[in-house]
Amino acid sequence: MLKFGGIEKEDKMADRVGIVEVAMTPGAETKDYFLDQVFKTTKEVLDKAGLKRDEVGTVISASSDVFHSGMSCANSYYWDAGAAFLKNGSRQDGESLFAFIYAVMRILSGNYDTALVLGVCKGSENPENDMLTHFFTDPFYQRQVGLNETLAAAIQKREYMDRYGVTQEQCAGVVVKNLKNALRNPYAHIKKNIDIGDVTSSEMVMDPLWGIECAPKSEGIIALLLAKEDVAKKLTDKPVWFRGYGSSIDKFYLGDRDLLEGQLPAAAKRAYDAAGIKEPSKEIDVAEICEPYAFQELLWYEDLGFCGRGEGGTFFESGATQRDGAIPVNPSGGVLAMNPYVSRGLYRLAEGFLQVRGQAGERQLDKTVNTALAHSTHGFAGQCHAVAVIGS
Amino acid sequence: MEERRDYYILEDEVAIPYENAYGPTWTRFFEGFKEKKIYGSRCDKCNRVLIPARSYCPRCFIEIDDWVEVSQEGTIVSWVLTDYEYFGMPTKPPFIGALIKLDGTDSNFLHLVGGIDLSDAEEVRKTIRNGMKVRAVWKDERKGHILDIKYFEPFE
Amino acid sequence: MKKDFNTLSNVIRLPHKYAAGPAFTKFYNGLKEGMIYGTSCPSCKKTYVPGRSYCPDCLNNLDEWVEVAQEGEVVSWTYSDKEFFGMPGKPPVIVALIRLDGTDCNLLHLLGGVDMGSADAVNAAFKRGTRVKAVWNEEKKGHVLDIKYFEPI
Amino acid sequence: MGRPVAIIGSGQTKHGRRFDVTYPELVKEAVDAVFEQTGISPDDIDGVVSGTMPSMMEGVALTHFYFADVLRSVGKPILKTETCGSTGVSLAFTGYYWVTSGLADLVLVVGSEKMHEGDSQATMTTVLEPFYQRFFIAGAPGIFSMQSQEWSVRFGIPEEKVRAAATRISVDHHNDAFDNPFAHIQKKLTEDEVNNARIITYPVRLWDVCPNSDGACAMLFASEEKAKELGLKAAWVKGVGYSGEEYWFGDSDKVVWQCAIDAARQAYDMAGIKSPRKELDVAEVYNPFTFQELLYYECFGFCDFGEACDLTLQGVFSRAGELPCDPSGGTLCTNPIGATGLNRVAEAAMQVTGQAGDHQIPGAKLSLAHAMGGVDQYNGVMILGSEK
Repeated sequence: MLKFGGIEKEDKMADRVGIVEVAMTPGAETKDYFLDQVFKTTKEVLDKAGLKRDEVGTVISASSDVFHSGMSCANSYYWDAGAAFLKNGSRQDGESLFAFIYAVMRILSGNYDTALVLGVCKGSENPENDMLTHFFTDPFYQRQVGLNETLAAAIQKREYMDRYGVTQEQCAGVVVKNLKNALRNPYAHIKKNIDIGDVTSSEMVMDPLWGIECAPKSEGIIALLLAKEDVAKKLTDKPVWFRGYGSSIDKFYLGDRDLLEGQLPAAAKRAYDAAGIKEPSKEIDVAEICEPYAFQELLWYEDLGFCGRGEGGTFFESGATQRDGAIPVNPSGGVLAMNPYVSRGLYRLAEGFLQVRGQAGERQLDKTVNTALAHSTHGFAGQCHAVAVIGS
Repeated sequence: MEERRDYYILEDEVAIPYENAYGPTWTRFFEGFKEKKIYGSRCDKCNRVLIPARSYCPRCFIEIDDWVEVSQEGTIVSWVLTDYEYFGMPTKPPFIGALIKLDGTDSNFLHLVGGIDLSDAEEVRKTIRNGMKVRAVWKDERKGHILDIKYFEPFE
Repeated sequence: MKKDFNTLSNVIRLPHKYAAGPAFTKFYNGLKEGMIYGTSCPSCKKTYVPGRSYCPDCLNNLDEWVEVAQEGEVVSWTYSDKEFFGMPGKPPVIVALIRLDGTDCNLLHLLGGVDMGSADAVNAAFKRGTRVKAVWNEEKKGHVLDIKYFEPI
Repeated sequence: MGRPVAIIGSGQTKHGRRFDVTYPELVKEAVDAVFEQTGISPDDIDGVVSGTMPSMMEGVALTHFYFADVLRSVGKPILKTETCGSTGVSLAFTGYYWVTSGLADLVLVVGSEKMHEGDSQATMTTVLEPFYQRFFIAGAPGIFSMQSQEWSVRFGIPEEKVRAAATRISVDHHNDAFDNPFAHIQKKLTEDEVNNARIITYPVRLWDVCPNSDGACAMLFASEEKAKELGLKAAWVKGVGYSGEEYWFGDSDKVVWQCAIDAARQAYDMAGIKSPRKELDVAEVYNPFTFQELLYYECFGFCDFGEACDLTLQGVFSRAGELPCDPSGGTLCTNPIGATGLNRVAEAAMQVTGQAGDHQIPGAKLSLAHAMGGVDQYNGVMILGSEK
């Protein structure tokens, strides 16, 4: 027996990690003070699980200084609001699925029975996302040419349409689907009932990207509680199990990359291999994909193996990714409806979790959901991807 | 390693504007300042009075809504005289930053100690010491800002 | 970004001095002379522009500098007539990936020299593969934007 | 307990004002060094962990994008760990957990900072929120001065004695740094020079303070099977501990400093250490300020509270003493923040594998590495051993 933070532990590795509970804020701007929001969300997830603060094993958060209300060393600020007082914790920068997998590692190690995972991004306090993504650039070359995430996406979209004949209408269809799905989601930030014409007649922000095709800037503080198998079963009747994870990163300079042959297939393969998934389009019941730009959802279908290269547009038109399709994508409304930059990956995971649990409220799919995929991306034109597979 | 003077250096200054929400907690705390009141909050569980006032106890991890007006007098726990300046420094030196235990509270309040001549560091060190009693000196015009308290001034 | 609730303005100001190092210094010096420098990798035989100190594929240190062509083909672009933070100059602007002849990566730069009154006009002037050449500013300061833009040949 | 984890190599850059290279080129130096030293091919790496302090210090955000190529991470899984000043040790923890969990066998961990490209005090001002604390804390020296002042007054240590002990630490470490080829500041100092140096924030004087450094550190973490297969000298991770306190500086006691005490205790418990001063052979304590090093001796149980000055003056923590601390010169001589904690781990690993060169502590078998972050807010400790 070993002691960690005063808690006696068995001297053995965990074999399965379960997600026990989730709590999250809606995406819309609130006048709440940052730390109060973090506290309330963290407290909510612990209350749901019936866990006291001092029973939490470790706390792993995700946040990113530039997306953090003007505060550096982001996790200093919300350390105690996130239940981490005198706890062993850490933080991942940029991508909240990174925090998820790090928490999984800590439980698998056997050092902790439970882990709290936080994603923290109060978008309403930040300037426009692209002012911040501009600082992903090197100072000497790409910054001088004005590169930001939307600009990179616009260039990527033109290549996608040009190389594979993907149409503007297909891209617009993604906007329509996701914003409509969001109408059922109390946590979504932007929700609308619109048609393709509304999208195609709307304003271009960076040709060929419409403004409405770009994700908004949202608030999103989210907490998930993870536990090793036996503890998870004690804390909830319906744990959802971690099954696989993969990530991959591409080269830095935009011009050094093939923007249509990125790193998502590599990330997905790692997750599928770990989860034992051979035919993703048959075995995955719901996918929550990170599409900060609508057309990317189509490209990511291909990269995730839901359809062949260049077929994203026609696959979408088949209706397969609609709520009642064979593989519903973004029943939550996705990132187009809710984009707290850093925590958006955990929001995808949370939706997958709720769908598997059958607790997704009005947006619960009308079928049995055993396996869910959560994807997240950050960086120019999907420089970095992370994929997690969870299931009953 | 020596800097090579013949390599370029690109100089730049960035300014990124953020807007931070006060929310109910800071709003109420600073409303108090306008009326020359300092609020802390008492945790029902550990019974500590924490300052500044807040909505939760970091240790007991429960919500707090017991706001108490605290004393404007206290003792110096630790202090530092700062007389150097750096880019973007929000308070102009020289100044004394100090942890002050306000009477009846259980956490230290961070603020300025002033009301004395700060020009000679040796003299300041002879004057200011830990455990010294201090009290809040307010600005005449108060805007609901942390610096509505001008500083805490020693008294015996 | 004025909100309907009380907020505290929190403007972060930070000064920076970025070391360009030998590779960017050499590249910038080339621009001053009206030349675009790349570097070639002895193992993968690829030529990268801007010239750099290491190969992004092999991670070899590179010191084989070559002047590359000032002409190439348009790969992709975006047009914006709206102001955005960090934008080079005033709108409208066309930012593009351009494959310079003889190089093995795309250069991120600007397109111009055409009617930029609307996206339609711009999209009529450029296609994937449109041949373009560098147009230089009169005064060259050793900066990426010493090349004003690339225009159709 | 998870699988045993070994550190099988590390690479550091030369530190200083490195305006001879760009930031990614600096990182590449450390990464290349670790692959060269171990003979391992980057293709064999299962994943990469990258980290800096606040990325905006150097004006580039989410720096794992910028460094993707030089980290040899293209096409590989990546994690990005940042915990302010303790980033380095948190990076090492991430590498450790990735391997001990069984999700990877060989992980590259890289920390870096190019402090001369930004303004460290201006950046640290932004660690403080704008409602309250930002106005009162004058960068890192202000915080550490308050902490050491409160400590010496509370334990009634005469000012002269504290000064003498801090001076001893400064003179010794600046001397030690001559034996560390990667160190930034290598300077012969006399006691008088230290005692009479310019005051930064009293009692902190110029030679009590770490420099701003540009530098990077890369390290390889391997599973037991992988370490055996590669046949490299291994420093085994025996214990990890980390703890953090409230954000508000006035909420917790910074003298009997619970997060420092807890971090060490967690790591000692895991490593089975009961009497650290006797059992440890060398400690790489994170010492950005001389005074803080004294406080750490006490919080880490190297001695009782109030004893550190006397023992320091007796030479207990010197190179030839009972428990040598920072024979590398420590953070006091070299401080590229995001790499600093990882440098401590690298040095601790070099000591227990007999690879510390001129600053080797003969026969070192058990070592401690440490880093601190936030507004005196968190501490992390890692224990390394020559035996599994």
